[in-house]
Amino acid sequence: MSFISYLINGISLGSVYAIIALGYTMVYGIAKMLNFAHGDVIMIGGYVVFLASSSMGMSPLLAVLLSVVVCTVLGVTIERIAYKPLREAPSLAVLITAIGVSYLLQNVALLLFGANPKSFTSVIPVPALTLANGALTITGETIVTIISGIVIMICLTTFIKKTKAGQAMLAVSEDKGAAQLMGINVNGTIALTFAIGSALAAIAGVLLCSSYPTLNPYTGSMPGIKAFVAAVFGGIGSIPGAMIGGILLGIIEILSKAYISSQLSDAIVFSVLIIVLLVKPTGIMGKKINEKV
Amino acid sequence: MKKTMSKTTKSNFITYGMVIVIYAIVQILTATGSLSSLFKGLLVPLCIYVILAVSLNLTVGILGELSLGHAGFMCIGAFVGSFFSKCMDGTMPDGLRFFLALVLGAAVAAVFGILIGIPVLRLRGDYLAIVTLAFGEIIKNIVNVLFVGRDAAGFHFSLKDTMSLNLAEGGEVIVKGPQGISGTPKDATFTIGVILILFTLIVVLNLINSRDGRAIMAIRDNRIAAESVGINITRYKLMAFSISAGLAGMAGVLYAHNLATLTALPKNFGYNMSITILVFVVLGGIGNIRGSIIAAVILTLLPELLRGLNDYRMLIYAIVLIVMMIVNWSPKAQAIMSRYTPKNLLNKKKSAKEVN
Amino acid sequence: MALLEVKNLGISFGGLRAVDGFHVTIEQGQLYGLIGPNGAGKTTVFNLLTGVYKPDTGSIFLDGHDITGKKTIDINKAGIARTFQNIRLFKELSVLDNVKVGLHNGHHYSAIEGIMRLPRYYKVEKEMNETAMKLLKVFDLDKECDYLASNLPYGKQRKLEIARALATEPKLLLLDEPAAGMNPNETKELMDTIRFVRDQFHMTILLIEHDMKLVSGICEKLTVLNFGQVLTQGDTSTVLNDPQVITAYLGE
Amino acid sequence: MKKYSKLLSLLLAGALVVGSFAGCGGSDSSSDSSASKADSSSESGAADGEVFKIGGIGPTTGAAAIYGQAVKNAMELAVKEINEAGGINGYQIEMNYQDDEHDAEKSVNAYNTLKDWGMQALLGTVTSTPCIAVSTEAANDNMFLLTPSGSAVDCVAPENAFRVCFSDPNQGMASAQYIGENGLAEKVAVIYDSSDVYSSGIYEKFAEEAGNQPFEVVSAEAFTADNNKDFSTQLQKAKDAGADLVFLPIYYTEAALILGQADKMGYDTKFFGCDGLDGILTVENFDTALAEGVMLLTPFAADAEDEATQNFVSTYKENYGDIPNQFAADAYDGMYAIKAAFEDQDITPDMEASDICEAAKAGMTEITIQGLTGGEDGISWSADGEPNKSPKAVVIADGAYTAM
Repeated sequence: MSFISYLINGISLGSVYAIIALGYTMVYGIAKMLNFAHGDVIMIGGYVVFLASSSMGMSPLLAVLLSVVVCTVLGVTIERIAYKPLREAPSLAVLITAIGVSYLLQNVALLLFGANPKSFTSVIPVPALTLANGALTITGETIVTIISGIVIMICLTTFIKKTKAGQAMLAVSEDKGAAQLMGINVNGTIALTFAIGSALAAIAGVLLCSSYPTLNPYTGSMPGIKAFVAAVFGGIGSIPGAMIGGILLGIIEILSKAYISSQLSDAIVFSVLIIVLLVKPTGIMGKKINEKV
Repeated sequence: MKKTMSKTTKSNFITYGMVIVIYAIVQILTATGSLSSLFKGLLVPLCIYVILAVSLNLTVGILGELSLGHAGFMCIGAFVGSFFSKCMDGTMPDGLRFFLALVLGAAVAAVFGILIGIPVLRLRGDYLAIVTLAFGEIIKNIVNVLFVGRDAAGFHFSLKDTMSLNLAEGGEVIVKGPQGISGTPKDATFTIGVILILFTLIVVLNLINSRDGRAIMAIRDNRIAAESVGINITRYKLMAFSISAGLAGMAGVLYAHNLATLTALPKNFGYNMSITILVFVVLGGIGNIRGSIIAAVILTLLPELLRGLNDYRMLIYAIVLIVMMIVNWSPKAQAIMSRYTPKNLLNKKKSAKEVN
Repeated sequence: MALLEVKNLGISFGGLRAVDGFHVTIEQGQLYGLIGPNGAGKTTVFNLLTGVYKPDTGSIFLDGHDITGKKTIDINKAGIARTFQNIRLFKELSVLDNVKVGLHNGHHYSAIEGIMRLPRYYKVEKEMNETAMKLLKVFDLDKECDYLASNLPYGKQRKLEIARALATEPKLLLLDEPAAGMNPNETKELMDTIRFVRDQFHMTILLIEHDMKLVSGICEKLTVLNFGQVLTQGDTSTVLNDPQVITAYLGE
Repeated sequence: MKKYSKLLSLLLAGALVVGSFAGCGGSDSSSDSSASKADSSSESGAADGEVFKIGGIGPTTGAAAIYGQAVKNAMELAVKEINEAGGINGYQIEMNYQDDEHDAEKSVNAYNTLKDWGMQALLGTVTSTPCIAVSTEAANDNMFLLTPSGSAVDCVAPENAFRVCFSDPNQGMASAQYIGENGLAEKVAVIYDSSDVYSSGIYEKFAEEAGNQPFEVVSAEAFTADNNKDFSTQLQKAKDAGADLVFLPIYYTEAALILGQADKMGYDTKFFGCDGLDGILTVENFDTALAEGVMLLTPFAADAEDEATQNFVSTYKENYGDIPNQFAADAYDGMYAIKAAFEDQDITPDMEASDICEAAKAGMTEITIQGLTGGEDGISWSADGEPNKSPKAVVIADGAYTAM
């Protein structure tokens, strides 16, 4: 019985990683850049909901919508100011800029909101599900997170496959130059990618903070890194991969804490990642890249 | 042909010369007492960061592989060196002990470089980056739960706590998990730091301009072509990676012998530190050794000198970082720069000649 | 005994049989051409010969030694060097250093000797420089020796690739479309160079080429590949007049 | 082309660096006063030798910023009060507080910056690891150091170093004894932060002392700073082991999550913590019902009834908008301890830092201050730098601390 409850806990944690990883992988897949600031956009999203609902007294749904709008604007602005000028620069230069943006967001939040943690009130009204006479509980947050993850995953895949804008994204991800020649607005498409990625970050922020209700300027950074690991785990760039990678990472983390060592769980999680990548060098769902000779 | 030789040699000597001249200036300033305590305290850290930046440039710039786990090697070197010094303190002359600690720390880090490199270097690009990041975090996590004690019966290890070491009466706990090692003798001086910088430069620059260095750069430029002319990819990747790791380990030993306390926190040995070093390398110019030195010095000094700004310090640092990247790499910013700088003419002249 | 003896060579990618039953025999000192329409599998044959791909079937013997399925670097050490269809130079290295990388396995000193700058470093480097300069002179690249490889004009980059391949002292040189992108004058010059290389270094050369002028001008024997299979092979003039070949190129 | 613009941008940054160098060197006193503008203490006319220059170090940025900022605020508050009441021995205090990002190396840099400023005594550093590095540096300079919250044993190893808070082993021991002597539990589970000096320091001593007590430690599970969101596993293990009390030698940020998660999984048990748990009730928007029944051993409680605490809390809240935590209280007491020790030995600002240190060392062992964290008997110090004060055990009832 305790195994099952560990498993459920793992899925809860994993679903949060998964939802963050979706945004990571989306931006990586199209724009081919590691947006290290993603975790910090999540943090900003969390603060917006917190302020809107607890200080301004907005209804939770309205607060979440506001947060989505703020994060989208923020994401597009960051892209426009910091990443767009570097479109032709080596990927390392963009990586460093993203790290700079991450530091910037953290420090802005520190100045605006202070270092004191805020306690986030869950905006999810779904009650917990109790099974097996109370021996097992699945929280409402977990249910909502998993459902949102699956819905987002399906929406994104459909969007990319079925819509013109989605097709444009695919084209840009394959070859920016060729896409441009085909009359695709590359800058617009990448901006749209960031808009979607940041909107996802806002939703992830709400779900992260609802499940783990403390909020400080560094809330997003470690889950961000973990989600990045999850995205790589599942095959970065692959949308279903991010979902699977996130949930697997959560399960591995919880089970290693439960059955091996809670002190060494970080080391175990990362070791599993390394082993997976050695066996499948592009992650679980990643595409194999053949180099043409 | 002779021209090439003399050109690289000349460039290398400018780099050595720069380090020596700065050393001389600092020595004169110290002698005349015009250096502030802050600056005096920063001298050894500056040396450490310069060594780290130059050694990471060997992996990133010369080998062409992105590593986000450099701080992990530094961590290994620091703990090995510090452990050695704590154990051997008093049994031999301080100078010899510190020298052996440096050698040992570098050697163990280099061995880890090989052990990790063998499986990991098969991966490419972002995947290699994430695996090196993972490795750095693993090292940090393990060091944080590592307990080592010594009593009459010898060394005791544990991954749990001090009690499970089962030390006999009079035993001493040397590595105390998250509390790390405290009381490492403070042997690091600016002179030693500069000597180690010169050593690092000799190793890296001479390696680049040798048969093996050419093979490493050939792999970077075109792996398939390098294979086709009979270059052993694994061997040379490992060589570059382990030398880089060894030098980082050496910097770690210097780090451990500069502070009275050594703990593996996210700040000093986590991925944040690896990224900080990477920033030096990217900003100084990927593959440009002299640039790494200059960038490491300036970016280490910057946050200290922004102290007057109080709370806005790290905010400004982040903005400077972003602006520098955009100025360096954005075509638009470059166009503006070349139009408005007085260096304009000079640039044109030089770029016409820019063949090597 | 033939220098290169290939029998029944084949490989599949997924369901596609890219090369099937390929066979060729090349004698020492021959200038041999491999031709065929686009997508016929010519470059795949090169990749099989140099170990980039491992063949599913067949055998490759070089100078009597079985090199089937060996790794690229071992095949290079055994004596096959190549150039690439899409030029693969070490772009950030100088022209001289590109050739010196080719000399890598012929000249030795240890990493320690290199870092410590022991006497052997200077001695071996001097030898390498001299050999490399000789090679560059053959290709008329000696004046550009300290240019970055990427700064050379296209035609010279092709030549540098050949020089680099020759630096590994191969027995067999594989040239993948050496005249691609060259104008008629450059092509003519290249033909002279290839002949010169063959004579000067007693080299055996197998080349892929679309330029029929070059093929008919220098190749002694030809193999025609179509849909991964050998269509015909033999003396250049015979093959080029074969109606099958003409059909393969021009279509029905 | 690229190369040269890169060079140029580095030069620009270099110019910035040199500029700030010149700025520092050229206008020493003016930059100081800007550093402590928040308090009205730094009177611009005061020449050297007429004010005490007291430095503070702690993380005001980075993940540990919450502790450093609390100390900074409380220190400002205390300095302001002391100055308004006439200063120390009639001399005003000027303070300068530097950020160390919770990193030993940055902390030494901060220390050196303060030395350049002319610091005569140091109230810091806030966190343990940097504190060990700085106290060694300070010992070499014979600079008086009083750390408000550096709780690791080695923090006060040098002779010149004292502390306001309890040491980690001290708290671990006291907690185990309290639980044992009061028969609070038979089976105890521990959840601690294995990457944190404070938490693991308490845990170690607690586990050791538990052997002498009538209870059993049935599970001891760790988490790390990189892994501090999900505690379901640790709680599940405690529950499965049948623990009737969970000991939390951790800070309140994580404790707030633990309480919420225990509630969600329906694990109803007693929680017991140390001074790190103080502040849990003041987390903005925290549902205090979750903390109902939590016991903690702390020298300070923000809603204690005494006048000193109430004044402190209300002034703090007025100035900084937050309710002060235990770090703030320790810093506040630290400033007053410095005042008391200085007054005890008639220290004046014209003395050398080294002489001040000698005198203050002697003074520390003489004084007893009441302070916010002194409990009934006040705080006194022994020569080894450790404070003597009695911890208060409080239980959270109806959303407020109640003495036990």
